Amino acid sequence: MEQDTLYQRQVIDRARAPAHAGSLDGATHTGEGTNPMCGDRVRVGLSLTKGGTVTAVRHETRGCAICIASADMMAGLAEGRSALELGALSRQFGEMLRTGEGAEQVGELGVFAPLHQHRSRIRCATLPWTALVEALDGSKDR
Amino acid sequence: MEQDTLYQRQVIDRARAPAHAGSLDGATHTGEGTNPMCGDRVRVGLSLTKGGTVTAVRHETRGCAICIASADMMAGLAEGRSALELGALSRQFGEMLRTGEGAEQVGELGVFAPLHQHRSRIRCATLPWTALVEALDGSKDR
Amino acid sequence: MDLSPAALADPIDALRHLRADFPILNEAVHGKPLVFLDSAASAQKPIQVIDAMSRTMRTQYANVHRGLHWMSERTTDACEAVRDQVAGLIGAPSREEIVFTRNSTEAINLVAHSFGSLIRPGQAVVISEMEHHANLVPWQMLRDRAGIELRVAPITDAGELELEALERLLSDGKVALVAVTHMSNVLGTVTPARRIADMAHAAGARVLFDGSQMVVHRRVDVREIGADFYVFTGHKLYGPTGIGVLWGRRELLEAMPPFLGGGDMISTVRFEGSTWANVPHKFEAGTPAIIETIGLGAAISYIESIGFDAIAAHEAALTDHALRRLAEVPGLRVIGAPADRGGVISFTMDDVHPHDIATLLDRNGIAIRAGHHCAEPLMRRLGVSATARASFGLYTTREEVDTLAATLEQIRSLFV
Amino acid sequence: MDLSPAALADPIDALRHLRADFPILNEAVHGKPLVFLDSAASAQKPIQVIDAMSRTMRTQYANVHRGLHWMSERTTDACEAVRDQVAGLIGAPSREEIVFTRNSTEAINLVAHSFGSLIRPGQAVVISEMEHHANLVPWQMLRDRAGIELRVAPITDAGELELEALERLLSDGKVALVAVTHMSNVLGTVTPARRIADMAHAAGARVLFDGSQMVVHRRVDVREIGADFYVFTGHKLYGPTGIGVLWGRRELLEAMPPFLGGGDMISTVRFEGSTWANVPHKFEAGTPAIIETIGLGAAISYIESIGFDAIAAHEAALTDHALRRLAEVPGLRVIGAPADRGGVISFTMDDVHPHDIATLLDRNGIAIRAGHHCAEPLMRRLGVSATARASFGLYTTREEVDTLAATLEQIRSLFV
Ligand SMILES: Cc1ncc(COP(=O)(O)O)c(C=O)c1O
Ligand SMILES: Cc1ncc(COP(=O)(O)O)c(C=O)c1O
Repeated sequence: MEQDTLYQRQVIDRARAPAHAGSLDGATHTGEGTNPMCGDRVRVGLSLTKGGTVTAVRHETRGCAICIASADMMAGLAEGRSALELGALSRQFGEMLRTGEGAEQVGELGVFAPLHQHRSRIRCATLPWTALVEALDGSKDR
Repeated sequence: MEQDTLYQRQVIDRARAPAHAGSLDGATHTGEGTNPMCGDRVRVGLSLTKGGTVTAVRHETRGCAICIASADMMAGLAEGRSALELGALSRQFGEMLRTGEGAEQVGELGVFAPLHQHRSRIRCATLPWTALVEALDGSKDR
Repeated sequence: MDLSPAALADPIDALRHLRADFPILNEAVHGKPLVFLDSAASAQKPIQVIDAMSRTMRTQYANVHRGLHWMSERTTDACEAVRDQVAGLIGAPSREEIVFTRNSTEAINLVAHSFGSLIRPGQAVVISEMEHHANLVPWQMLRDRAGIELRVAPITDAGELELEALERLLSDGKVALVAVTHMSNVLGTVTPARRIADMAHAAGARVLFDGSQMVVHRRVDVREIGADFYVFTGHKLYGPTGIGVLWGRRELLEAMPPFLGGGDMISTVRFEGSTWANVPHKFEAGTPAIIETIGLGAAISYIESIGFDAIAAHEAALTDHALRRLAEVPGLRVIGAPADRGGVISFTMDDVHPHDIATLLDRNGIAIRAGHHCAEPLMRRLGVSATARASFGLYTTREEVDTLAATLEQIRSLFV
Repeated sequence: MDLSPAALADPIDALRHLRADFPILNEAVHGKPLVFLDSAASAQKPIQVIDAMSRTMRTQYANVHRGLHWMSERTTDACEAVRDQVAGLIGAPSREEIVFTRNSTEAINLVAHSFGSLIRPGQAVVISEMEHHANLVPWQMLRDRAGIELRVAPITDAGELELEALERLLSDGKVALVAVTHMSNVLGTVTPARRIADMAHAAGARVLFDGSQMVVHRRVDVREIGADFYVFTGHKLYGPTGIGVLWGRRELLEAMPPFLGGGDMISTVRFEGSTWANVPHKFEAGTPAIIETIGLGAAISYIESIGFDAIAAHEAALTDHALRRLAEVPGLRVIGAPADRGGVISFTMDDVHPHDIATLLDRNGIAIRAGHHCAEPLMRRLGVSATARASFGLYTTREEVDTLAATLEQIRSLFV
């Protein structure tokens, strides 16, 4: 098997040793995404400034490599961005997964572009974003 | 349409003006056959000698031309024959309808040989014989 | 509408070129060219449908259940695309309201079980005198199971629903569902769906239309006619056997318990209890008719490429022609005279038994149906034990109808 | 048994020439030759099946319902001949005990509804811990509907039925039906059908076997195993989707009320009440899956032309080989170790998620399944949330199994 373009080193390493895993003490917002089909689950905790900027993100992910790596890259990307920016990024990411195009616009997440050929796995990559968007919407906190 | 080999003059005339239709006064045995699929019904009444010879047959038939003509020809053939002979004839007739062969062995009934190409109509021709065999078995009389 | 001179001149001839798509029409029967006038029982299949099914099996097939591999994903895509096509075909607001079943019969049974379980003793279901057994027996069984009432809306001698009588049947407000045909498979009657739906809704009832015959011939829009449920069957729509459709309003489907249990209709399963998938999957237990779903999709594409304007015009003109020609056959009596009708014509001929008519026609290569057409109570209402029935498809020609009429004349002359 | 030197030498290679019958095996996926190891989900179709279906649609098709014309009679003949074939396939005493359904799922639901309606509150149904949802959810639904008890026979860690426990579940004489799989779709376990049937009968219970996986791999004789009901599904047996089979003992089928109502399952219909057709027709409402029935017949002919001796030998040798090869993959754990098993192998690999395994295999052209395999309670019993599963068909080769093992090794090396 040649080096796989989807399961790149980067993805597998992030899945095996995620940098942003765990629960966030003093999170101001939390969110959760579950995929009943395979039992995968992502919980996200984050801190948001008054101005709407994410200062810290942690995720607790039970799932496949795609899901964990996606969650961890998301957490890394989220810090320092505004809710607005992250909403846009989430949409761009979803669009890239659907079409396989636009990898250059989503930073590190571009590694998941080949997933567009595996439609039933796309949800694994977007599940963390479901959790993040829920956290940003603050629905769990009100 | 050329002269039809199944619906020959003989068949149609017998169906329109059967020679042996009606109920038999003083019948010693009666039998009935019904086809729930199309609602056809044949009632047969006959007189049987002690020795087992049929002396008279009448049929009351509600059905298609094939059924009426078959009943009427059967009634004509039955008179003077023994129950044993008629059982054999019934089997030969059934076999001819199934295969299309052996028309020469069933007398007048040979006209129905082409019916083997119309499997779902075979029952129309055999229904009178169901009634006759029931009458001969005397099941209704005991 | 096809506005080419030829089509305007003769909508019957406008579809003649499509016969080449139906290989079976080249077959001979008893040495005569096949004249297939039994499309209301089941239509023949265009090569486009045959090819779509065999292409699936040759090149792109796997089970659709949650497969993560390429063949499974592509097959799932192909099947789910047909849900969109069906929604488009009947104007359903949402693809998720399309439930795949085996046929119309199963679709109606599904409603009778699942919606039926929400109907309380003392409530009623209304059907009509001209229902196919498929839209009759399931309601009888529900009646006998659940203690509801079954009411029968009468028809006129012309073969039309008696709307005033229907109104009276609805007037006590006890009716939970009106289940009637959108087009009779015996009389050809097209029922006034919108008016029926309005009457039902005004009385607090839901309405199901049996579209088995109707979808073949005219464009149906479930929203326009105000339906709550609509069913049809693939094999009459030039598609394969083994696939049918139930459409239902989402809020109804969501309120209904599932019908069959098994794989794919569940969300989670524990021995103590399970939870159900979202609609439409809640109603689709087990491996679906994958190849047949794809075949149905090909049939819908085929029909839509022709267009319902052309199909309806062909059928209307052909039916007019047939009624005219059959009226010339001595002793022939067409059963029913509905004002709005489709290409299904039942008839009797003097006292020639319909079975003899059918067999004699068959011996001349002409396929029609004879019997009670799965509508025994209607036969009783009409005072006949059976009828002969000729029915038309988009491939039926004027010449075929003429051959029918001419052969009927000859048959009659045999019997007089 | 094929006694040719080649077959004796290697039963795996003995079927290699049959690959030419399966056009899809020439397809490529993600640029790699397709290695299809998902036959337990649904098998690929030989050209003989594809051709039989398309020939039907091209040359000899009409609805089978009581048509008096040639096309209808011939199509009826073709379908009814398949009933004989199915009876022969499973050793049913009578063709009239063969009921056509959409799939196994519908067949089990039919029994759960119709036989289930004869089970009284206080009585029980026994299933096992390793049932497919198809043989679990219908019984749950019956329990919740009818107030019967649902008992679950446990399995051992090796993945075999605990027969002593089953005996205890039967001991109070309240069990009306034991419904268990004849071969597990997850563990490959072949259950000791005859012993189970004897135990059930001794306790006054009837027994249903879910033969969905079993009929594909070995000759089944319903009389020999003492079954009362047996179900299977066409699409796993190299046949089309949309067609399945219920076999039941005649006296049981006759005692059971009908399931779906509609055309063809009736004897007479009146609004006041209807009477039912004889078995099997009582259970076959509406237009059947005509084309698919004929396709199933072609599949059975195909399989019987190969012979179950050769098929079973191929499968046994291939499964042995696969178990050996997979044991060599570091970190790979095969789930279950039943003594008597068929060609279905579930496994996990260290902590590589089964979905990642499936996708990585797919990227190399290898189709396997990953997930709960419609057996969630079994996953819980096994203490896993999902497994990867490779399953074999008669077209599977040793090289394909080797490719699987080699690719799994590479996948693992990615993750460590
Ligand atoms: C053991 C077992 N039972 C039942 C089924 C259900 O079969 P179907 O989906 O064709 O009804 C399957 C396959 O999915 C199976 O493997
Ligand atoms: C009006 C009508 N309803 C229902 C049906 C039943 O269709 P199916 O047998 O495909 O379920 C038919 C045709 O047989 C029909 O003509």
